[in-house]
Amino acid sequence: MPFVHRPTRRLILVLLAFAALVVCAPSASAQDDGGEEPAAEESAESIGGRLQDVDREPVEGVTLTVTAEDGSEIGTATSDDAGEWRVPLPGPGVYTVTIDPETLPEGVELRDAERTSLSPEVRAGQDRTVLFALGDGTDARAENRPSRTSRLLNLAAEGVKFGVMIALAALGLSMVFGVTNLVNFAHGELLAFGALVAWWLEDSLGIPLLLAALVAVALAGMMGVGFETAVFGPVRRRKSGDIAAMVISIGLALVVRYVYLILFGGEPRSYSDYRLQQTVDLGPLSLTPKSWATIVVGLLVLTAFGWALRSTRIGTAMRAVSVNKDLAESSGIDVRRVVLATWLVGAALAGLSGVMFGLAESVRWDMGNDVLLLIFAAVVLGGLGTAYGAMVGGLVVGLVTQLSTYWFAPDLKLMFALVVLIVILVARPQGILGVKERFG
Amino acid sequence: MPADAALASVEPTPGVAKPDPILVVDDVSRSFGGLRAVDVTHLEVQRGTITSVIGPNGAGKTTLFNLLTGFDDADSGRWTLDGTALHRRRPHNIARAGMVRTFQLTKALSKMTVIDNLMLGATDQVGEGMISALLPFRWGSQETEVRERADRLLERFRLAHMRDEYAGTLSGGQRKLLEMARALMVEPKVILLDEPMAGVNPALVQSLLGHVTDLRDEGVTVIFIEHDMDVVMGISDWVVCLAQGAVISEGLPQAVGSDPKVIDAYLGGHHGDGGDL
Amino acid sequence: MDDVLKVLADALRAAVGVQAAAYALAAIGLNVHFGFTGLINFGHIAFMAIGAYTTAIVVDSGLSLWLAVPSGLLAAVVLGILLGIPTLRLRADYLAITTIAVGEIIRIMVRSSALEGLTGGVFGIQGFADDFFGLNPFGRGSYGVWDVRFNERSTWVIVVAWALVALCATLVWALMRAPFGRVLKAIREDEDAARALGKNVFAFKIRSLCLGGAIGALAGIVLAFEAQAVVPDRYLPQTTFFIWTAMILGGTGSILGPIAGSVIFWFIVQFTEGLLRLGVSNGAIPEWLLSSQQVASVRFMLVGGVLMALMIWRPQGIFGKREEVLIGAR
Amino acid sequence: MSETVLVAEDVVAGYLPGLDILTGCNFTLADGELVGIIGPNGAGKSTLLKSMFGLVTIRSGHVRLRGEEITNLEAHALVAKGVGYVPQTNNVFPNLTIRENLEMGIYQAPKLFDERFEIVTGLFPLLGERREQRAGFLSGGERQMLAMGRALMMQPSVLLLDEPSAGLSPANQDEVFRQVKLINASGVSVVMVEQNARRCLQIADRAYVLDQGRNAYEGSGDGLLHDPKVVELYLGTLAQKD
Amino acid sequence: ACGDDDGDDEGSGSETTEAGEGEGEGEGEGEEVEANFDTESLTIGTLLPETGQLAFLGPPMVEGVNMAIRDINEAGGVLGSDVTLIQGDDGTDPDVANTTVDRLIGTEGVNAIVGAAASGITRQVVDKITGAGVLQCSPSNTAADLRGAGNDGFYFRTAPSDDLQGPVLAEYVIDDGYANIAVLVRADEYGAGFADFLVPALEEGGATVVYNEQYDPQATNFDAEVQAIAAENPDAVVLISFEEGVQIAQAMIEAGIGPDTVPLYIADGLASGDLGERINADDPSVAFGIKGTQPSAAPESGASFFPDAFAEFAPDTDVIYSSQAYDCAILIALAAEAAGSADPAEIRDNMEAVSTGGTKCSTFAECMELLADGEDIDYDGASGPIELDGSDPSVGSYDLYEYGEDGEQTVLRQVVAEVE
Ligand SMILES: Nc1ncnc2c1ncn2[C@@H]1O[C@H](COP(=O)(O)OP(=O)(O)OP(=O)(O)O)[C@@H](O)[C@H]1O
Ligand SMILES: Nc1ncnc2c1ncn2[C@@H]1O[C@H](COP(=O)(O)OP(=O)(O)OP(=O)(O)O)[C@@H](O)[C@H]1O
Ligand SMILES: [Mg+2]
Ligand SMILES: [Mg+2]
Repeated sequence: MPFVHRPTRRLILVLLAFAALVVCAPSASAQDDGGEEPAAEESAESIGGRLQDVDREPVEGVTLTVTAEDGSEIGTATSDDAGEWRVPLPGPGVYTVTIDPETLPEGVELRDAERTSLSPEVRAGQDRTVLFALGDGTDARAENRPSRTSRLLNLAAEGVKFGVMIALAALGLSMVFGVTNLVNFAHGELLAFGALVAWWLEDSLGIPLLLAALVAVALAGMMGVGFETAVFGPVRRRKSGDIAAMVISIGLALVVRYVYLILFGGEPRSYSDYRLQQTVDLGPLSLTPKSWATIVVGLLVLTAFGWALRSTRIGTAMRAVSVNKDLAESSGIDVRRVVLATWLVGAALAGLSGVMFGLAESVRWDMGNDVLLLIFAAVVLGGLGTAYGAMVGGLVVGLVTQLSTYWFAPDLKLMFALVVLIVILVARPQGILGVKERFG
Repeated sequence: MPADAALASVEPTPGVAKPDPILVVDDVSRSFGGLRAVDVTHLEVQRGTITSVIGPNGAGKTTLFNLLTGFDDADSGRWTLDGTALHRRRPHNIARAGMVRTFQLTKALSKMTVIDNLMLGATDQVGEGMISALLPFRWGSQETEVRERADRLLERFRLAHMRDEYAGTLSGGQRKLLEMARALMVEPKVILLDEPMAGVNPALVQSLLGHVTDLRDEGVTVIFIEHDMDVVMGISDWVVCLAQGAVISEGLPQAVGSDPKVIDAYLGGHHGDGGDL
Repeated sequence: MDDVLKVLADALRAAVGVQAAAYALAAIGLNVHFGFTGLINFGHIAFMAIGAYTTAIVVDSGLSLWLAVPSGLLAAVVLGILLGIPTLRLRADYLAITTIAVGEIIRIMVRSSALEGLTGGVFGIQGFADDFFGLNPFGRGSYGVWDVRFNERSTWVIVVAWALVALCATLVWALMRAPFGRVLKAIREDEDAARALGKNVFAFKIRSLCLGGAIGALAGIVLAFEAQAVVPDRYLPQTTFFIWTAMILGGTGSILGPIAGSVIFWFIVQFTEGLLRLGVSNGAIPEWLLSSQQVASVRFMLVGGVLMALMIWRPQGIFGKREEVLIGAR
Repeated sequence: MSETVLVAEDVVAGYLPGLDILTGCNFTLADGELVGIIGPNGAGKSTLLKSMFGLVTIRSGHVRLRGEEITNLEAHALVAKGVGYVPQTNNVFPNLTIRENLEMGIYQAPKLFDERFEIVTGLFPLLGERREQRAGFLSGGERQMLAMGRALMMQPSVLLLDEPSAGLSPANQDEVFRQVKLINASGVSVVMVEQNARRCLQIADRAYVLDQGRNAYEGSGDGLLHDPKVVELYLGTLAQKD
Repeated sequence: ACGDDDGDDEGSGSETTEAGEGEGEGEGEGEEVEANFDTESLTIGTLLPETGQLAFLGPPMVEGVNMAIRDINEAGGVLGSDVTLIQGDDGTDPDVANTTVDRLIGTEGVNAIVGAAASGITRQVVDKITGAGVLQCSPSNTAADLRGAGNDGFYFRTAPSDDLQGPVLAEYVIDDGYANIAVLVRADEYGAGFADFLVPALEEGGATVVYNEQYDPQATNFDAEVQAIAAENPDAVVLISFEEGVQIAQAMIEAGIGPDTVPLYIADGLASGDLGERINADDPSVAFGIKGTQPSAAPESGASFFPDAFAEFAPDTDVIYSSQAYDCAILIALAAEAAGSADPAEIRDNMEAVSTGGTKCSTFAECMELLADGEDIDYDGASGPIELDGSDPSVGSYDLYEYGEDGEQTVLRQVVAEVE
């Protein structure tokens, strides 16, 4: 910690002037060097500062006293017309600066009335700056502070958005798992594929994002079909077992992920369309248009697919294949086609989720891997093999992650999602929407 | 088959008391949603007899077994084995108390050999403790004993040729045999068999039945669910008929077989072997 | 040719190194869980973390090494019980995800600023293994055969690690051939059947979880000693997956499988990288195809690819039985 | 009984590599015939049905359907050709409702669903009453009824039944045998594997006895029923009293 | 709490040396046995993140070393022969890093290793490397408590530690007169370590830290954090992050607390000179209002040629920690030359000598000439004056910069902070 702070040029003043200019441009006036105590030239160390009111206007004529550690007074200073003051010091050490609140002009007060003195350490050769925060007696910070409810609501909205994105991917994962019994660790890579391809189409071909997203989602679906035809189909036909297939998916994830790293590089990117939008308020909720769109589109897609899985013939066939392939075959279901369709849809959903993640967060080569655990958590939370379950699970995960930050440190937010997963499973071992099988 | 003399004088009414009951069931009920699957007010099972449980499909027979053996939780009810209360006990405790069941849908331990499947059944194995497992001299002789017993059972159940095969390779009927043999390894006081003969070749059924009566003669109480009336009539000392969860009739085989309530609910118009289609 | 031999030596060194030994240990523990009891534990890293951290904390607080290692194992046992009580009732696939979650919860907790006083937060704990290295009987020098040589420091860790591997493998072998192991296998196949035969399934599962967990903790402790450091972000789920890979490569439910698997795993990791770097540096692989900076990425791709190939070609692993896989797959 | 519908010639098949379960089975089914297959447990009866239906890989030998080679054809393709199959175990989709199970029974001709549904629920009223209930909740016998119902939905021209009566109450067993006979009478060729061998032989035109993966006996239903060797080895004497 | 760690570590560090006393006499022979490395010619290995979480940090550092090797060999190499470079990946993963170290030390016989990037990885390998008597120099370990890590003083770094930069950034904020500060840092060694020095310095200087949280580096979503900051109404925000900071800045802008309304202070992990473009490629001016510190890229004293030369050497590559990596390699080479041997122990003994006291020089060629003349040199490098004191630079030279309305970064001044 011991260090010396030695501005090599007198740039500090230029800087201060610049800062003033930046922050309150209209009041900018050419400052001269007068602000600095001449003593600073001779003595290596000094202590000083600049007093400003809430509007960052200089506060003049305030008295400050500097005392040494033993209590002896080193000197006093009064702030000048730029609000600045400085006291030369006899040497490095810890000094106490005390402001005299009495000398503050009318209507200007210390923001923290208790904090009338500061004791910074000044090292050899340092011109130390300290800050006394001045206010006008009102709690400026509290003024346009959002209410508790509005914060909670907004967090909830962010939670829903996050949850919808997770749920889309989770639905895809759950479908593929349901139909092929594959715990697909490469699902995250399908998600990343959607995001990366959309980014690439937009960035290098200049295709508008909406169109790029559509193409990317379709390609992600095709990639899923590719996974099945090239890898998992043959593996299943060899009856290698679910565990082997799972390990293969871990290997596949590695391969694909590093292909992304080579092709796209390690840096995060963002789409140029819809970047940096202004928020749109809807009642107490203020979200960017893209967030609104994510929520609406996501929920629509989720309900549509949830409904389709429950109520269409192919949906029923998917569920049938998921428990008993032989029997499904015997019923005249072309299991291969059903499996392919499932991959197509599941991967496309992942791709869509990826594009949304890219839009809401950033596009990264390993983005899929980062959210994979949450996706799994959502699938399990909702109950394996239930379409609406993945949706509910996703929403729970999303809401819990975001809302927990209202009460707890944000670096623990993922933990809370996982804790909730365990708590819910303890209470309901079959997941929220899962069904307990009969026994015997 | 001679019916147990003690039962001959018991009145054939549902819930009747037996001279020497080993299992006494009171007010056991279980509902699934609106469906009352089991609703048994009182049932006693005579020690050392073969009691058949019959009843239409979905009558609640399997569910009753599930409840009695702790695999499903009864909504209400009490039951005792030899005076020991067994309700609200975990399945393994009930098994250890001496009441063992087999499953209608067999549970072969696929990736274990047939012999291992059987040896697993033996109770009080010293070598099942984690520490003593490391001390072979403590369980070695018991293991040999268990193996011999298992081999004898395999012989009896005509599975000896499959001894070292994976149980997963057995056919449906062979699994039934395995399931029953394994339960016998526990040396239970009461054995509950859930349709042990379904899907078993008739020639084999006969020898199995011989085995079941032997068991009874050794003092084991056998309760089994069966749909084959030839089997039921052939070996039961007592028959209980369930319908819609409740005992509608019990008595000696002949009496139950001719009970109009049973014929109506269960046997239908084609009672017996008169398959004259 | 010499270069290739050098690469081979490298790969062999990785295959017998501390990482391989530690992964073998961890995989042996995992094999107790999955291979023998059927518990899909994706949070194995949690046991490694808890073992390593406890040991580090105990040593760091000035207590003896001989107290620290047992407390690390004890902590793993406690974790096994705590993890088991709520989760062992779950279906296998649910259990899988819950265990990853527990692993992550542990990691996030030890790295959180709230526990910084105990665990060192994101900084972890360093320099606690001096006592361990103080026991090193190997004099200064390099040990090994051919080009596969280690300095005395590594040799010491490697010897200890492989001795532990041998010990644990023997322990597991002894347990699994006993009736105890038979019950575990029965639970793996169908826990209801075991229950119906009077086995206290829950108690056996907890024991399996604790035993495998303690072996996993040992792996964590070995790695922590080797590095003289515990740092939270070394306990990411990824490591669990690699351990799974090692176990399955070798063959689940076999005694030697996990050991062979981890040796092969590290051999592949190092051999692919070595060959690629060699190819790039001597021009066999042209620059336009692969730049030297991409080697590491391609190495991972190759590892993934080889993994897939092995699993496709031999899904039962090296020591597994093909029949068992086929029976499971029906 | 003129034209042969289904022929299996020297079929060798098995599950594990190197271990043949069927070691050269022969089988023929003529048009409109009802053929029974009986045999000890583990003889390979189910395996024979499965291999003809494309669910077990045939290692050598041939299966022909109306002269057309169908060896190792995928099952759904056979369904399209009018072959139906009811497995011995796992014969319902537990995660689907009863109605959905029946819907899957007629997957390739969804338009006919309503009509067939009426017929099947007429036969097994329980299936109609509990149509929205998950099949996984059903009792063993109830499932068997559902499985039979599924097979009836598709109204195939060749029907392979693997122990359709197992686990059913006597009344329901009667119903099943009656139905099988009726189906057969309506022109469907039926193959039935049964452990209720007597009942099976009583209604079968012809029957095969399978033992250890190959044909042991073959003959008319009645003939086998009264062959003392068959009775001793495969039928048992328990139910012979009548 | 970190201060405590500091103490502990130094304690155990010295214990290590004690424990190693037995080796004391053996050290002479030890060198004979440790024949893995060649003492005649210099081989440098890299242990940098080519894969894994910090993969994006890899290329600048790798290229920095590459360029150093080029410069060294163009100037005739060291000890009369070319320096050999062996690349290795730290994978941002201790197991990968460990096997790489095995390879570098065991087979390749490197005399010195440049790396690892993350402090956490260094902790996992430093004992192994230095224990084997190989020199390690990290370009980017900023964790304060790594000072003097490893055995026998074989560990060095060219990145000044957080205890220097933290206070510099704090004073920048205070100089600008912002009183209520929100601090959001990456919850890892880098961010948390930085915050440990930043936050006390802010408070000591009179500012109030109204929000002080860490975010999970595994998290991908920062909406909640940004909302929480907005709710605190701070005068300024300090964000200590790596690349994900771009996304956080975007989120802040969308939440209405962009740098134009609430000044945003950043540090080296996010500094790249083109932050505006990265936040919004179409309108870099969004960066207006972002200020921050970074180790000087073009120090007044030192290798000011570096930025341009690097841009030419490795176009399209980020610059973050590239100069530190460059300096690591150059320093090692110079120390070897000064020692007249490539024995790591001798290189170690000369690291301080070539970086402090003596005739200043800032390119390898220049320094070599001086060495040839038998002069004592003081290498002032691409990342600053690099006055090594033990393992660390005793001074850190930092640029204080800000982004103007056009979105261009301007360096306002340089501040030199010294370790006492
Ligand atoms: N978990 C459950 N949820 C809903 N209904 C159930 C459940 N378990 C059983 N049932 C219903 O309870 C009734 C009794 O089932 P049970 O299996 O006991 O019949 P059973 O007498 O054994 O019939 P079977 O002779 O066909 O095996 C059936 O109608 C069944 O559908
Ligand atoms: N999935 C399988 N994997 C391996 N072996 C099997 C499998 N299914 C059956 N077998 C083996 O094939 C043999 C014949 O089985 P199959 O099911 O065809 O007999 P089955 O004649 O139908 O007997 P049952 O009357 O008991 O149903 C069995 O002995 C068993 O060893
Ligand atoms: Mg039943
Ligand atoms: Mg069969």
